[in-house]
Amino acid sequence: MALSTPLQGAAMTPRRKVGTDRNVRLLGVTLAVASLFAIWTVLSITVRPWVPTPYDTALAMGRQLVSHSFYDNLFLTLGRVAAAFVAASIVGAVLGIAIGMNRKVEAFFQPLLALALAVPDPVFIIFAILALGTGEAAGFVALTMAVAPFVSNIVRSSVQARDKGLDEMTKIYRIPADKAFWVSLVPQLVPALLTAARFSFALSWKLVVVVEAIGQPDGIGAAIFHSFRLLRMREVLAIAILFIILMQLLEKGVLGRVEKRLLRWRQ
Amino acid sequence: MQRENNLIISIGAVLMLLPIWWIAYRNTNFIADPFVVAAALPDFLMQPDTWSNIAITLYRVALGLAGGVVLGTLAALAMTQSKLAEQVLAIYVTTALRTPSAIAAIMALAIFRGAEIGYIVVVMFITFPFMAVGLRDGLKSADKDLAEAAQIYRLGPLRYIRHVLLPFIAPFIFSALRNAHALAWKVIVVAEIFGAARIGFGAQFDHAWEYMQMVQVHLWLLVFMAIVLAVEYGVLRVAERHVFRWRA
Amino acid sequence: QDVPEVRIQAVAGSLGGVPLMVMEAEGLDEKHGFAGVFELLPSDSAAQNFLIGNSDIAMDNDIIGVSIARTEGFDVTAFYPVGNLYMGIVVPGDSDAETPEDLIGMNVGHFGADSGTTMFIRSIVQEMYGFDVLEEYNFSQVGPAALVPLLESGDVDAIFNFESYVSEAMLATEGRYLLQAGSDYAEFTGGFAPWITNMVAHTSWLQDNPELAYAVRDAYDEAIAIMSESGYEILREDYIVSGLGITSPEVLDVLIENASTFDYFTNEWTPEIIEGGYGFLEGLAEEGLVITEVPEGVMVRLEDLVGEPDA
Amino acid sequence: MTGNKDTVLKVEGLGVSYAGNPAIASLDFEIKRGEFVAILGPSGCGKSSMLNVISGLLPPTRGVVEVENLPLYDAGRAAPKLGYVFQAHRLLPWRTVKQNLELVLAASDVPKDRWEGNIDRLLDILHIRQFKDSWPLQLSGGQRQRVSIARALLVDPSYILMDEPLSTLDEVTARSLRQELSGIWARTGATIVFVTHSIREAVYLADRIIILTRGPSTVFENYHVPIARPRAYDDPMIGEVEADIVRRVEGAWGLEPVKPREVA
Amino acid sequence: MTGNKDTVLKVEGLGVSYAGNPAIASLDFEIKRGEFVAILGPSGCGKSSMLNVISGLLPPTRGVVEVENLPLYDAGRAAPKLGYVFQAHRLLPWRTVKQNLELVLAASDVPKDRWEGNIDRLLDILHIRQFKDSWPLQLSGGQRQRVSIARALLVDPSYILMDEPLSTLDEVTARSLRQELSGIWARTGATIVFVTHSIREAVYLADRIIILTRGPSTVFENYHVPIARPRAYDDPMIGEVEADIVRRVEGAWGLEPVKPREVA
Ligand SMILES: Nc1ncnc2c1ncn2[C@@H]1O[C@H](COP(=O)(O)OP(=O)(O)OP(=O)(O)O)[C@@H](O)[C@H]1O
Ligand SMILES: Nc1ncnc2c1ncn2[C@@H]1O[C@H](COP(=O)(O)OP(=O)(O)OP(=O)(O)O)[C@@H](O)[C@H]1O
Ligand SMILES: O=C([O-])O
Ligand SMILES: [Mg+2]
Ligand SMILES: [Mg+2]
Repeated sequence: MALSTPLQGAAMTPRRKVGTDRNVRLLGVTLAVASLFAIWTVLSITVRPWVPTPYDTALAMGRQLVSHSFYDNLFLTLGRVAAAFVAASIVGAVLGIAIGMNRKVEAFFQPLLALALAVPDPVFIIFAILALGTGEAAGFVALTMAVAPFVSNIVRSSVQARDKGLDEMTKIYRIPADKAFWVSLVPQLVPALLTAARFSFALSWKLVVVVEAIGQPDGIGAAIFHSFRLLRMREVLAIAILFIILMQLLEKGVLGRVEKRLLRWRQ
Repeated sequence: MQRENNLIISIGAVLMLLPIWWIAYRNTNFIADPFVVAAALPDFLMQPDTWSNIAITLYRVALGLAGGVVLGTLAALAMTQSKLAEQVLAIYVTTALRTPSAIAAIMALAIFRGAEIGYIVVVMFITFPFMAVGLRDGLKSADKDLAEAAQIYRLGPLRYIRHVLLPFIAPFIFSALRNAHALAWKVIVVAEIFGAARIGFGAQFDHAWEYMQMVQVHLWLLVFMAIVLAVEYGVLRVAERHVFRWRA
Repeated sequence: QDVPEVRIQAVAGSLGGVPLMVMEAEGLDEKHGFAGVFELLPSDSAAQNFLIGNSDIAMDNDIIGVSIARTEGFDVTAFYPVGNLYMGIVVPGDSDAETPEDLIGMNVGHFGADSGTTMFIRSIVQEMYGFDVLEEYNFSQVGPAALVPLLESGDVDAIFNFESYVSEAMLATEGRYLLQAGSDYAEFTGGFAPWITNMVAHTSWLQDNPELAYAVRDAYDEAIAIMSESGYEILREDYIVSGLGITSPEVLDVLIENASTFDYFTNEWTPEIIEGGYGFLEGLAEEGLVITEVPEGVMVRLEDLVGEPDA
Repeated sequence: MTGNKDTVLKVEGLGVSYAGNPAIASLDFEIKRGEFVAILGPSGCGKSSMLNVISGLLPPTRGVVEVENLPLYDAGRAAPKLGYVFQAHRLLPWRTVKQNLELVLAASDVPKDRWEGNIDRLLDILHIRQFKDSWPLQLSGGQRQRVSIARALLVDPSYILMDEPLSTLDEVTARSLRQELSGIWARTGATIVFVTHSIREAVYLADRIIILTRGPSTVFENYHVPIARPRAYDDPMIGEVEADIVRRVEGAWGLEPVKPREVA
Repeated sequence: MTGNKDTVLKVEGLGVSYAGNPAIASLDFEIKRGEFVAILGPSGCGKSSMLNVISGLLPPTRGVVEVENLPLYDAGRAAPKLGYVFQAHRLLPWRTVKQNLELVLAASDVPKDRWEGNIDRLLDILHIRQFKDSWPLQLSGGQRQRVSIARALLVDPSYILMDEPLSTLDEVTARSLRQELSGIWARTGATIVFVTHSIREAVYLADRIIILTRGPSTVFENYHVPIARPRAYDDPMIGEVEADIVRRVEGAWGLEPVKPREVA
């Protein structure tokens, strides 16, 4: 009975040896980088001068790496992204759980969340600046308000898909609600929480660029926008690429590790 | 009964915004008088221009989002089926995920010389990685038991995807879709603003903003919110209720 | 008919768009043998719209921006002047500040360090007073229109802006120019002041359409003549009031007064003027604040580029 | 309300419907403190629904359920301690066997220094001590079920509800567990409601068997098991009683005849 | 390899380990075409693991499994048709009973005009016709299990693997289904591998009972059931054979004695 279903869901893919894994990873990265590079080169020829050449961009990256202001901006922006990411993740997760658990809470917040999602980012940011001034607070509040609804959407879906049998079990064994929350509900939400964290991280960064472009004179986003206004597309790309690489390393390092640990029980 | 109660709560939540709006109007410079905005609304809605601008943006969002959803779904499937595809696509997804919307908008406009397709491509480009990430994470949590059952009964890949996998990851699909939809609207506004669109919601909004015509700004925001609410309640919720009716 | 089309853009709410409005209203395009497609675009996107090739001529580009674009490989050039420096630093009437130095350490609103307005004011202040506003002022950044209420509410002590927002701000705060970029700088240099906006086009478009370039230039000359002959009273026309987004007749009064006082439009395009422009740019390049070199071809006379017009 | 001190669970006119479809028509019975009651009924007649009502998970559609002379949902009283072996095991897949058990201990009043000992003793009884640190996904069906039994017994419950707890176990293991369960019941005096499909098991374990009709169910018979304790599983007496009950239920549950047919 | 045309399933030296821990030590047996084989073994001895190997879901750690004289994972041949009643039902909760069944029909070669008839006939046999349009979450444990049986029988399988299919059913329903299963087997000539904990059930249904040892398991005995067909469930012969097997397995599976203890 040689049964073969070509598509079996990730859970069924047999584990490969570590060595093969590494080779595949290397091949994959090489393929991706090479193809991106090819696309980039073609664009840099056809869409000149909007798309800079890889060579010019590499030089610009070098210049950025040895400039002081790059690191100053980097830390500023990382701080803003981190603050917004944490705040939006927490606010969004709490809201998402409350909405997912209770129909009335859902009825109240869902239209408000939909509206919050609908507000164009520049509007959020401008109103925050008008209300709170151009200090750090405005950016932080705008980012949190803009990102949290995304997180709560993801978490809500997962809460509603939870195994209600486990809810009943914790009720029978009189596990206190707070404990049941951590041992029964949260583990079920782990995949969604990880997705939400990825979303939150990515959106925080995208928005911080807009915030810094509109309302902050400093940071990576402001630097990118400033370069853009001066039409220095190679600088735009250089700064963006450096920051993207750094963010990626951060996400892989932190989220990747957390994920492995939290999903041990699935083997 | 339950449902009607919830509807009342929902409407109450939205109505609650009106006094907040009024207080904000009294205390800030930029918020327009809700009564003035309300008075201007009928005329605004009577103008054919209003609707043609909405229509063009709707069109851009719809096509771009559809493209993003298809692309993101394909990417997610490929990523869970092949280690190599996962590695390659992960880098593409990351690149798209981290590209600031405004930069993407300007680049697309430059590449497509301001053609209509440029706006659609931007929406697609910005929404696809979010779809891909959401679905990939959902697929990763796919139920092994059900996959085995599908294998035994030789459902084949298409039936397996359609009847086992997709329903299983439906919660992920819905949250990804909901978010991609919201994102699409945000991005189109950025794209229309930075891309110097002549028509479309973003163009009108930016124009009103440029002239500090705050009543217009508010009217456009209201229209915008109405559309997004209509999609949430007219499409997403209805579909969700249908898809999850088995939860009893 | 077969009248060739020319797409001309200006920044919405900026004075650079007024000649366009006059051309359109008075039918000057038809008169000079082209069909104008006149567009007023938001400041966020006007520049890239032009650079992408979505319009043939931009009325609101300054020579610093043209230098930057040329350095980066965009073959665009300023072929005619438009606006004088109808901008500056505005403070409310009750402000204690007398010179830009008095604003050091205070809150000042502008709409971007990369905007022509800020760049010009910055370099002029640097030259006249010897300090860098970006370092010394405490800047808040919002769009040009939003700056007015910001000044009115006292959130900022001064703003960098251009007309007609300058007039709006003056009216709203009984304010005054702390620095009028054009006249104050001219006084400082003993005559020369750069102008703020130009007609800019891609060199290739000019070479392909020399007669259209001349035609637009002529239409512009006629438009500003009409304005100045009217003592700028023409600004009271409805189409201009709405095109500029002016909210009250009082703003209009201020604007007209400012226009007559500072003579907002120009069409002097002599080799000497161009020379002066290059001199100004070179000064900037030496300071290295916004540009480090001055590329060739930032400014051209059509006569030099495409030859004298056909008779 | 009855003042009978001995009646700890009283069910009167209990009806359960799902979205208007009746699952339980009307049940009436009483259970005394320390009684071991088995529930027998055809598949789908409402046994699990009944346990869910008694445990407070499911609000009844009609009727009265009193626990210790108070209505089921009396908010004022401390809920009596309850162990429930669900028909599906309901273990937390992200906690090892030990962690699953510790979780309910933490919520009980068993002092911490007795946890390890209690867990080990029960895992021994259930013959799954070696899986103490396994994840539920690594266990066989019967092993999972036994962890679920351990969880129910661990919290010193005064009421134990069991929904076919031994159905997935082999005969030898099941026999051993039946015996242990008898012993635990005798020692602790817990009141046990035990749903099973094995009539012999019911006869061996219970004081009384409540036999239900097909769904929507009513009580078909309150069958007092006339056998003294201690009992032996192979005692011919048990076989006789079993045969007697089989006869009764065959009449009561009798399947509608199915026409002769071909199945592919 | 054996050329014996009658042997359709051959297991040689089969071993299964999970992360290095042996679950099945070594199994050897053959099954002939059309044979009805029951598997008896203590909980956790590796029965479900064995079915998973035979069905191709689980690659064996060691040993050879041949189906119709070809190695299990021979990609070249068309896989023989298989029905599998899993220990847990594995229905798709988002499809009604009917839709769950239609899904496997759609993947089979049964012509569409026969679907409805086949579904209805099977649901009748299993006494769950009235739940045709219910969602799995609306069914009782035994009802779900019966849907899972219907799914396995629906696709005209030439092999049927069943993992304790009747364990959650009441005696009356179970009897009826055993009889039906016997009939289906006789009519279709399918080869059936049937895991059960009920020794009487095994004796009633099977030609041969493969009795496994405690895990990591080996084959303890190949027990040929010496009773002619048709058989009656209450036949004293069956009781005798059952008693015989009980004696054997008690010896073979004998539980390690558990010391006397207090359980709170
Ligand atoms: N995925 C797994 N990972 C690790 N160990 C496993 C896994 N699945 C099963 N086992 C172990 O393998 C052994 C055999 O399990 P299996 O499910 O085959 O038993 P079984 O005979 O079907 O038992 P039961 O009658 O209780 O269903 C058990 O000891 C079990 O703990
Ligand atoms: N959530 C539900 N929604 C609708 N109907 C339900 C639901 N749960 C159970 N039912 C129906 O109620 C009846 C009783 O179900 P219940 O699970 O109580 O039966 P049971 O006696 O435990 O059966 P089994 O022995 O098969 O476990 C069944 O006909 C079932 O289909
Ligand atoms: O709109 C975004 O900035 O993504
Ligand atoms: Mg049940
Ligand atoms: Mg098993």
